[in-house]
Amino acid sequence: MTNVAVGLQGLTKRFGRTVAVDRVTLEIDQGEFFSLLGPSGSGKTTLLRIIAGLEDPDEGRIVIDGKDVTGLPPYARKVGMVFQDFLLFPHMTVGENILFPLRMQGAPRAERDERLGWIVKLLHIDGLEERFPHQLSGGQQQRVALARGLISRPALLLLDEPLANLDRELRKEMEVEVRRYQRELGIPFVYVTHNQEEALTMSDRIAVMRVGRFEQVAPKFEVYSDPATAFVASFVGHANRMRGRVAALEGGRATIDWDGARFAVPAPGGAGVGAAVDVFVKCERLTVLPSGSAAPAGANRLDGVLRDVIFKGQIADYIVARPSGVEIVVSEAASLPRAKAGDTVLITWAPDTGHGFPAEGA
Amino acid sequence: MAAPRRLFYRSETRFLLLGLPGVMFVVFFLLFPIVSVIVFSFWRTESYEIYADWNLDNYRTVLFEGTYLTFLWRSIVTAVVVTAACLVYAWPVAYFIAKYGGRYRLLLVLALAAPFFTGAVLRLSALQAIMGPIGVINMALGMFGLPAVEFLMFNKFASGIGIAYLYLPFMVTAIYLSLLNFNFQLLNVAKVNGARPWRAFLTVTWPLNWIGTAIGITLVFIPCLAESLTPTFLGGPSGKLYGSVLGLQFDQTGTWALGSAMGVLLFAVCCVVIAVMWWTIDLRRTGFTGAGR
Amino acid sequence: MTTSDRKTLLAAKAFNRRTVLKSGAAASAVGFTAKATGPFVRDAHAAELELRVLMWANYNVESTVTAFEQQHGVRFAPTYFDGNSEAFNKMKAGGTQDFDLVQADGHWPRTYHKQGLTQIVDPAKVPNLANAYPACVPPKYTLDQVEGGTDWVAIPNCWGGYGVTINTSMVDAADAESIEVLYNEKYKGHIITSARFEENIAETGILVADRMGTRDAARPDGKPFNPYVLTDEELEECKTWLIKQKGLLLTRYVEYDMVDRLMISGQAWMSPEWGITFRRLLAMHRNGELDWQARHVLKPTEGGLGWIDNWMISSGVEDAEKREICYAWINNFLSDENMLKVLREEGTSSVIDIRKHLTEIEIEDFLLNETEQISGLYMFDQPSSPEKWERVWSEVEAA
Amino acid sequence: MARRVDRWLTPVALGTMLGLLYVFLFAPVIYLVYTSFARDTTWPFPWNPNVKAYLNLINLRAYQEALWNSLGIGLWTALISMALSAMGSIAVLKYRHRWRGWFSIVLISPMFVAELLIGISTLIFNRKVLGLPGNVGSAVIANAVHGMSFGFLIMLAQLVRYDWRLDDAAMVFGANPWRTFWHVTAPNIWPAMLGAFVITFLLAFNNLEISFYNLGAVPTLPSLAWGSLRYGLEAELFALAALVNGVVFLAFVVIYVLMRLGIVRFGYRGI
Repeated sequence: MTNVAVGLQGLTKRFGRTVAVDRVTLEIDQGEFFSLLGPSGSGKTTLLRIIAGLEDPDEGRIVIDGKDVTGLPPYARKVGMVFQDFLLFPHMTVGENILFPLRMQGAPRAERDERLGWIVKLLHIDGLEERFPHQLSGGQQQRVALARGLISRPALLLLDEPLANLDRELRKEMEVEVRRYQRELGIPFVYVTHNQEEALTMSDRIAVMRVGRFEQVAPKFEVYSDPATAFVASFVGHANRMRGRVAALEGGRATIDWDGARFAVPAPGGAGVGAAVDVFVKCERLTVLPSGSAAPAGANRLDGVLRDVIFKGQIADYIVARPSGVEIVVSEAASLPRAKAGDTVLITWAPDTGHGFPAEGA
Repeated sequence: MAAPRRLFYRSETRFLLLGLPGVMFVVFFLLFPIVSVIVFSFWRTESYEIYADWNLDNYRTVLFEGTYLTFLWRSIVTAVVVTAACLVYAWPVAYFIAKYGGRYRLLLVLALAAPFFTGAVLRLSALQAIMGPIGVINMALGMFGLPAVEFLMFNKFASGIGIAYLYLPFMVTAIYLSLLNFNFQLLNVAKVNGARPWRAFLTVTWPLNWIGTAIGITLVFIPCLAESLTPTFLGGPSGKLYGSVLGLQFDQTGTWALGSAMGVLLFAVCCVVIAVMWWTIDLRRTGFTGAGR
Repeated sequence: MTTSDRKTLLAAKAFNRRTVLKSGAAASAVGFTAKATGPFVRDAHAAELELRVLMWANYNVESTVTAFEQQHGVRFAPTYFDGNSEAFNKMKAGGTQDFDLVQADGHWPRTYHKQGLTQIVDPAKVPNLANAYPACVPPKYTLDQVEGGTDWVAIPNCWGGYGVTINTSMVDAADAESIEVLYNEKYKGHIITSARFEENIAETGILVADRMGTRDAARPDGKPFNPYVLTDEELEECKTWLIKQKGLLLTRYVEYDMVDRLMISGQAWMSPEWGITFRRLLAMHRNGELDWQARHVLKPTEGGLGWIDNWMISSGVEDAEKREICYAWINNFLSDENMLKVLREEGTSSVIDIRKHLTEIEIEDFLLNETEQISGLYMFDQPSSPEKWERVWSEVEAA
Repeated sequence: MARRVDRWLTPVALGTMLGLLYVFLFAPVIYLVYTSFARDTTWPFPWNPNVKAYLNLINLRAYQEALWNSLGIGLWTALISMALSAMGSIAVLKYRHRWRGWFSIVLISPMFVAELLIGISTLIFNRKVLGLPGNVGSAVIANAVHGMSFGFLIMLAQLVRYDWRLDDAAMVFGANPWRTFWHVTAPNIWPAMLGAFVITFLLAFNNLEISFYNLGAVPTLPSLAWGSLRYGLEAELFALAALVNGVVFLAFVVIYVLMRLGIVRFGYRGI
């Protein structure tokens, strides 16, 4: 058999006139941690609900473990799911909640007990079985929801922004743990989030969604460092967007006119000389130097005045204002301890680290 | 393109499977019979015999002769007053049960329903024996040499008490069920943000439980409008309500056509009441969690 | 065994117990339903004959019914009603299929028969009728026969009046003789009447016709005066009287308990009624429980209302065997033993002369030496125009 | 200080209101029970206890039959009404369907029709159109139509705040629609279902007007009471009512003891 755990083919879902999911085709591998990343309203939750069987697609097919499940109801699909607000059954104890999927499958008692013992240990929630959900903390509820999703070792686990309601510290901790469980169990996860950090931390691959469509589907590093579209470039990571015009095209490089200055980027596809382009440069790819310093050969250079330094510990954000007032943010190791607001500075970066795209709506 | 989902799993199918039995039940066992009443309302009765002469006389009588509108008006006023009284009393009671009832709250609510195990005729008769001129109350007052309370005897006030007696538990139940799923923490949120208890109640508790309250109002108001038994026992010579006179048409005078017209009018008034209630409900502001919010 | 293992087991047990409780509750609910519906199931398959009767509740004497059931192997299934028009409406709406026997009084049996709701009955099949007071059967009393004919439509069983019971310590003896006492300002707040429209209008009709002088004049229908057949002018006048009376009334009663309570307590001083409260007041006075004497004016100077109750056989009875059982029931009902029970337990006088079994006091209380008075009373009837009467009554109630 | 007073004053004041309501609601019932032991039901003073009515009751078949008939009508009506109103309210609240509004209106509409009219129109329809005689079945159906609208509204009152995504969760974890209802929906909405059951049972159990027209020759408790009004309510009726109340009271005591001992919780999950 193939290594494909989930196959989506041309899935489309409309609500009235709006198209929530637009011809989505995708394959997710066994053991893969796959994230659907996008702003709210991009259709990622709808897509997840379609996979779970909670919504009917208008068009397209869903294959799970080599079996076409498009016409099957949710309860025949053998998937697990972790919901955004956890949706623990309020009338059941933690133990009953976790055992629910096994009970529905009619697993024998011995197996249930064994699995429950296993999962509560795995998720560090042993001792809570007799409590009711409302007696648990947010983190505990999260773990119970995960336990419920995992206990039956589903062919696929769907997670709908499960960490959105947790506080920052807990979220960081859970991000690591969720990733660990996924590795240990080898079950494919489809993880929906609007939080790029979550997606980048946990995923193997990421699909960036926008108004029902995939903008880019790629391993997370690629999505980060080599965005396929302007939307991906702006949504993943922190980048400076510079809208300018192509002044010249030469040897796979374009020279861009921007804000009274010129710099080079890899030539954007489909943009001729004179075309408007959006250039994205990740903040951490930029370097800020004292004015008059020597830049590396071939590097782009921009002048400016340091307006503010936001110290974050390991790194600092340097906010540099151009003469026109446009600001550029540079994230860098806190290497200019003596720099202060008002100093004139020089920003440099390697031309290849920028990404140019024909400007939208220009 | 898409593999057609098996019919049974479609939400459309399920909606119909769940909803249609009730709707068909109403159509078969209420709508069809009611059509006969509507037809009768355009016919004529004479000496307990009904004749199929199509005419509008019944409606002319009911709507323009004033007599029947007097009863209708009396019923509406009674219903408004009784419903308002029930509302004012039921809210604190339901609130108490939902919030402080603890593990016994179900028992507390069921206890409100317990008197209903005794028929209305018997209870009204007993109520009359308690409130009447020689009832328990007045006899007790007499023992202490106090004058009898006249307002409890055979008048509209007494019949209002009787009607409230019959329907108040409906209101409490509806509000209680609404409060059962109400998150009382929200009140603390309001209070933390500077709302005094009353303010918190008016801006948070009340609007979030308005559907339950509106249902309670409906459950009391509509039966009140049609009430016939209570005024007969407690209302005295001038307390007859629309429902009593409606009953008279069918039970005693055999004037079915006129009675049918009265019934149709009552139905129309109820529809207006429901329309008004419906209009006050803004689903988005009531914490509605159903689909399509 | 670790702690968490034990907890796991506990959780599993909790599941267990809950499931057991749930299914137990479901099972007992089913059992209870089955039990509650048991009687219907049994009824549906019952082979025994059922005698279905639409009747006044007070004629259901349990011991008589039990004996009759055992003797004839039938089941007696009664349904009760409150007033003539109520029963008539029920029969008219298809009740002939639901009932074998039905009761009515006064002129009503004729109406039932005219409408095809009841069938001709044969008095010869009711031997106990031979004992009846002459005043209650033809030729003296003819309302049980078809109008102008000799076929019987009903068999009489009990009789009574609708006189006015008076508290003699409060009401002047002179006032008490007239129906007008019920409209007398002097007794404001101490008068009660029945809630039923027919008797109220008919009684007022007697008074009104007397005052207008139309009672003894030629009637439009050429028949003798009947308070249930009033002219429009008389009805209009009735309305005026009734509206005036409203201000004087304490209340209208639907239940007899109310009459008893109000009369005994002295709150009400007079009430038109069947004589039941009157007999009770008499007994209480005799036992020293009441310090005043009650009086029942059966026939006021203007005239009074009276009734003879009858058994009728529904036109739905087509089966000869069923018909025989109907006759057997009627005859059994008119037996001395049963009539004695009806009189003593339910307080109603019979049309059968059972004075030989009674004490002097009972004969006096039940006015049994005055049965000839019945002939002088206006019998209960159906209003000549229910529509007009309804309008009058509604306008009175609305005023 | 003022705050502390406030904290106990509110529950005490509200609790007093509840207490007074119980007094008001139960006063006639207590009067009935008191009277059932009286030698004379219309004038039960002074207290002169006597159990004759109860002894009579054992022999009077009419009352026993009436009780069973009323119970049967009540139970069947409640079962039908509860099932239909639960289904209807779930359909209307859970599914986004273009007929939702219409279905709700239809399901509530029986409430707008006076009981008397339901009784009479059903009678006419059954007789003249369907040719059916009056019996328990037609009475149950006519009562159920009326009860359903009450049940529907009562269900709505609680269900508007039910989180239907819990049903989604159950389905994803392998529960078919029936098991979803049984294991997840019902345990969360049962107070409303019980409310609908109890109220429709009581409405039908005590119904006079609807049952009266559709029952034919089948006695029920309310029809017995109504029929005996003309000559005064009979002591046996009081006794029967007292017995029914005794059973109800006993049931309450049992529930209370069970809850006290923690054997049943009735959905209370302890805070």
